Amino acid sequence: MSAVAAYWHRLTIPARILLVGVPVVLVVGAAVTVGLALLAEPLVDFLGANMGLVRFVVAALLIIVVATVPTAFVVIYLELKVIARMNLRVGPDRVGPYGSLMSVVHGLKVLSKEDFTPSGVDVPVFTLAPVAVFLTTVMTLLVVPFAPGLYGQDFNIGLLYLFAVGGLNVVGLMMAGWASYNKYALLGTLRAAAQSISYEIPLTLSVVGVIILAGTMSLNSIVTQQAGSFLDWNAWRQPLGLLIFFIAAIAEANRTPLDMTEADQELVAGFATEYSGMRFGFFFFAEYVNVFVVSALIVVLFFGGWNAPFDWPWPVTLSLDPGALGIGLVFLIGLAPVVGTIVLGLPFWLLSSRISALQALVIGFLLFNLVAVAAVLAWAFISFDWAVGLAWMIGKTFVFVFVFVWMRGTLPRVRVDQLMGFAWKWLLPAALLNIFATAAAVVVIGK
Amino acid sequence: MTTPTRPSLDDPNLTIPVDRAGIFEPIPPARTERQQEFYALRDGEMLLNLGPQHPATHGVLRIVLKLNGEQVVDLDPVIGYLHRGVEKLCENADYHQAICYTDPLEYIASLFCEWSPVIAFEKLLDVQVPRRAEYIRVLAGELNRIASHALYIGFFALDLGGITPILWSFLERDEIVEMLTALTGAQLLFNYFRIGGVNGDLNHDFMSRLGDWMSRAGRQVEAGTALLNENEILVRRARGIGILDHETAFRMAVSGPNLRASGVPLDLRRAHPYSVYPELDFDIPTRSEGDCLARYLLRVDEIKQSLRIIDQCLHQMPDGPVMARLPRLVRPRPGRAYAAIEGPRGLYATYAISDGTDQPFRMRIHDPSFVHLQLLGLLMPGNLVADTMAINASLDPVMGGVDR
Amino acid sequence: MALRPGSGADAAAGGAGTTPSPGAAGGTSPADAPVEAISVPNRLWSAEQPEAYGGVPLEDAPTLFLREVEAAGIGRTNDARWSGALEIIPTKADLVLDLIRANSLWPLTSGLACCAIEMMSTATSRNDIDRWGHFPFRASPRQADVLIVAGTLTTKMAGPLLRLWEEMPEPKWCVAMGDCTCSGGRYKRSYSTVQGIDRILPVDVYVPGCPPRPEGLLYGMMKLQQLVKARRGHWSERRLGPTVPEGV
Amino acid sequence: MDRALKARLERRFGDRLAGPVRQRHDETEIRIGAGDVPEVLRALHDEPELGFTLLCDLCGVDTGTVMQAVYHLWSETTPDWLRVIADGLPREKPRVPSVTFLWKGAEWLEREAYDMFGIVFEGNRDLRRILMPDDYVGHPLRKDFHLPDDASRSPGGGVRPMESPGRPADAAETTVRRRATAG
Repeated sequence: MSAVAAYWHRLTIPARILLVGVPVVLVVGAAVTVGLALLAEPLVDFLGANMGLVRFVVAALLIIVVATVPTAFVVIYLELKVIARMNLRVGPDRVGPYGSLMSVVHGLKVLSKEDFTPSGVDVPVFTLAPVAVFLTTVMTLLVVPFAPGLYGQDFNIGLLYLFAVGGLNVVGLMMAGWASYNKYALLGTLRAAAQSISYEIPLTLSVVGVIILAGTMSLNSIVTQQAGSFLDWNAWRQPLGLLIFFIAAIAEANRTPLDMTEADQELVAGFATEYSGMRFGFFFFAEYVNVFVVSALIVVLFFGGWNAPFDWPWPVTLSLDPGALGIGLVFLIGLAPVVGTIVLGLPFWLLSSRISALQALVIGFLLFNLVAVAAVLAWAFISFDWAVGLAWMIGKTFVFVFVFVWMRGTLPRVRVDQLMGFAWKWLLPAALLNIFATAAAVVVIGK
Repeated sequence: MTTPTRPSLDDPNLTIPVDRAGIFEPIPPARTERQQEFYALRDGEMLLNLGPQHPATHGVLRIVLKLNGEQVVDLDPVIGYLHRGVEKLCENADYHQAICYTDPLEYIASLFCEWSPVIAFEKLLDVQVPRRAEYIRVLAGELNRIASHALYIGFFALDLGGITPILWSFLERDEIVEMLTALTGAQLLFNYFRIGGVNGDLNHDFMSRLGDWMSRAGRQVEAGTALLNENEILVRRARGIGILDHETAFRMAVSGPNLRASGVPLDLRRAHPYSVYPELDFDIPTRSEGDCLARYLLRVDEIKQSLRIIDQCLHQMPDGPVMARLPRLVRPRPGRAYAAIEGPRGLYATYAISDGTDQPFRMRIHDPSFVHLQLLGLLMPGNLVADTMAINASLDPVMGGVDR
Repeated sequence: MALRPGSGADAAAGGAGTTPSPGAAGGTSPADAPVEAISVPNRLWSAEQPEAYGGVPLEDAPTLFLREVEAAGIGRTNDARWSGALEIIPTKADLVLDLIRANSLWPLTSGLACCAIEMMSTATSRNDIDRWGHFPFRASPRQADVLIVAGTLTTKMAGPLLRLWEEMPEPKWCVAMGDCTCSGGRYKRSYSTVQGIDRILPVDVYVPGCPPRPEGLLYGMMKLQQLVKARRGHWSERRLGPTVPEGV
Repeated sequence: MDRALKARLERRFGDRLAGPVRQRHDETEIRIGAGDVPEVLRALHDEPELGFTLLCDLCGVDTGTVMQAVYHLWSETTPDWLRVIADGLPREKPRVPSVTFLWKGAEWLEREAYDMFGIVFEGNRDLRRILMPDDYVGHPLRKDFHLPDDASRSPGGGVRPMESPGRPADAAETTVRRRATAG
């Protein structure tokens, strides 16, 4: 045994990787080949049979890989700059144009820090907690409809799924705080538990009015029912519900003024006090993805989702049939870049004597790419409704993200007992009142 | 994977084989009955160690909280992490150098830490200070008081969770420090007051900066405090927390704004005038509630009064020299002198004993923050952890002055 | 209780002054140097003259300490370096990573004394250290990169400060701000101060001054950025005492 | 200086005063024995014609021959500071009754005087070191505690060995990390 260990320790990293990887690759490759040869037919049938499953898995992977981390970067950059402006500061302006890469740099730096577990922690729980927090935050994105046809999965119990998965978030916080072997983390996590349990109830009850009006829990159909002008949005039919949902959502996202869990001035960093490096990065991202999710939910439930605020004439159906060009299409594809490059680069070469022909060509090529991309996007925006809806959805969502950041820059933090008292004494009765009023209205006036 | 054994930090026989750093320091053997009663933990109580490096303890203060849930049962402040031995150093320096040792004590209002030793030495030397020097001292001192109170407002809001007011108040403070830098030539630790006067007369840069700052200072104060005074969250958090009545305040030897916030109009500028303050017209704002909100609002009122004093100083500024005639090396006659002034935090006092040599035989520096820090043990028990930050910020201790 | 204003029975109050003696006054006339001395424009940062800050540009500066260490092989622990032809990968990775680290250095909120006020002033609106990405000030040492020791370090505080340094994850840097942390400063003679924190910590950048102006701290942090870019991935070879390469 | 105050003090504590009542500028100074501290200060604090309600300062003094505990009081009945000196404490084992029964706030001031001078205030229920570490030996402000003329040659270079993991001389062998865990 010791000989093997010694031999193993003498190896370099690539040698270890090869030593482990090659047999695995051989075995797995052979197994996969045989399996495909045998199971290809029924597998394809199975996947075709339940397309929803495929769609779910693909959407999950896409969201985790594509959507969350860039969204977090954008939100972090927004927070850095907006709060800096509110503080009469400039904010990051060295990294990237207007410091736009600062959040990326922060994130990558956090991921590249040393990541160690302090002595005395409960190691498995300590390791799993960030994953739990991050995944629960990410999974809530699956049912959020971003545009017509652009959603992970259209459950008929989408809202229930959302609250259930979102409620799991606090489990991750509990794990983190309890395993950290740190009293600040313990206080922070107990605060998180109490706060989350108290605010889940008004959060859920405030939506019941919307469910009564919509008659369904599928977020997609809730959005489609708010189509038309902005007068059809639920915000006008459920003002009280909107208010309650907004306040409870702040608490759910752990944002100022209700950020009890990581109250910097009281508990050093709350549940994340003992976390460093990549694990802290998970919490870091999860917080901001959470902000985005909550804002998207507010938009979906009360502000018409991807519906335009007024009667939107598009998508217009452009009769663009590339196939009609026939062989001309080939010439177009072949000639358009050349011609565009020359045409766009020519003025520079003619007007400025300091620009050589080669530079002019480079400039022209870049400009042509910009023009081409812009043209494609414009075409998509005009002729595809999902592009329109996505644009509106993202726009509305970031309005609310800005509101969250705004409140963080403005308001101090409430005390924990005031927080609880507010949840139980005001939000809960108000939510119940909202439900009764809505039900009565539905009964009296009818839908 | 096996989890390591987790020793309890509250175990009195727990010894950790690392250097005796503050945080995991094993509980020391009780030396006094107070310590015995503090470290005897009942069921459901735990010790929480704030500091010595905590964002809410201003500087290197360490507070051992005894918590029951989130409620503070008892606490034991541990200070001395910034003890620089100033008094011993002053006894080994001559009288001019001693001032240079004392002014980093209150690094937020350092002029006041030069003022009281200077007055004490002048009493030892029987030296008459020119009137212009006195007016310049009052002018610079009140400017420094405004800077200190501006920082207080910012830190108070910061410890309650608001991040913007601290930056706004730092703007004001930076402007004041810039103009005092133009006057004194030093940044933050202006070593400006000298025995028998001040170091250098008013210059044009200072006067021009002061002029255009005074033209909008009032509006700046209003704008800066409007964000907090009308803020329901802050008012609800600060009202009724840490109430200090005036009998207790006298028993605790409290002075300065914390005493006036309890309804006692005791201001040494009136109660024991020490400079040209008898010739100046200003009010002594008091508040009767004695809670955190009162202490905060009182500072805001004092800023306005200081603006009045600065205005009068600029109008009544006499001509003449700014330094008395003194030798470079002063040897006062043997004797004892005590001088106390009203600083932004309370009573700064210096007690100097001269034995006829050029070095003070004994120099005692009394700082209000040191006394006010005892109030933590009086006001915090029964409150939540979040309130301890509010109380600590409202008492406005400066650890440099506490530890000296 | 009502207090009447007392009569100014005070030797220090009022009285006609005598003529000033410049010797005792410390000799500053109203229009004197300090005002100009403060407003000296800082032209050290024009990129076309890197020798303005003393020495050749950093790329071809002989960073003696680290190269010697590498040549001598001391401190070369088996930190699972890539070897052979694959050496290129971590080297380039370090290049990129150090560019990233240099641009996002989160300081620890570790104000000890007077200099802490100037450190906060560096982070606030007038001179905004957030522009370089040295923000936010983390409250927990687990998430901080730079330990800015601002203020006098006393012997009682030395242990806790060392523990803070130990709690910070690698790669980490230490900036000594102020005379007291560089050498003991004006309290060097005292019985309770540590004379220079490089007796207990490896210091990367010294920022002298009592206290240094916020611009001074900004300059020091820029130097730290250069340092991070100049010494790539050699965190484990650091020693007590000054470890700044010659070029910096 | 307030002559009336001097008359009042001599009338009130005629026999307790150890020495004449001295007055200079705006200060009035009386010296009493250590045993008289509680009664005298209680009288100064309670009696309305004296009414010294505010304790401005409490400190110790080492004159080289004896120890003194000095109290500075303020009253609104007089424009003077009153300085009460508990005189003649022996330099080994100086003992003074505590005044925390009058001013609770004197507790830390007495702790500091104990820390700096070793004066034991009897009746102070929390009398331990406050500024220096618990395991510190010696009282820095006593006259027999000399500062080294050159701090770089002071014992440990001014750093107590427990808290300095290494001096630059021998620091070249090991890194900080190893030092700190070795303690």
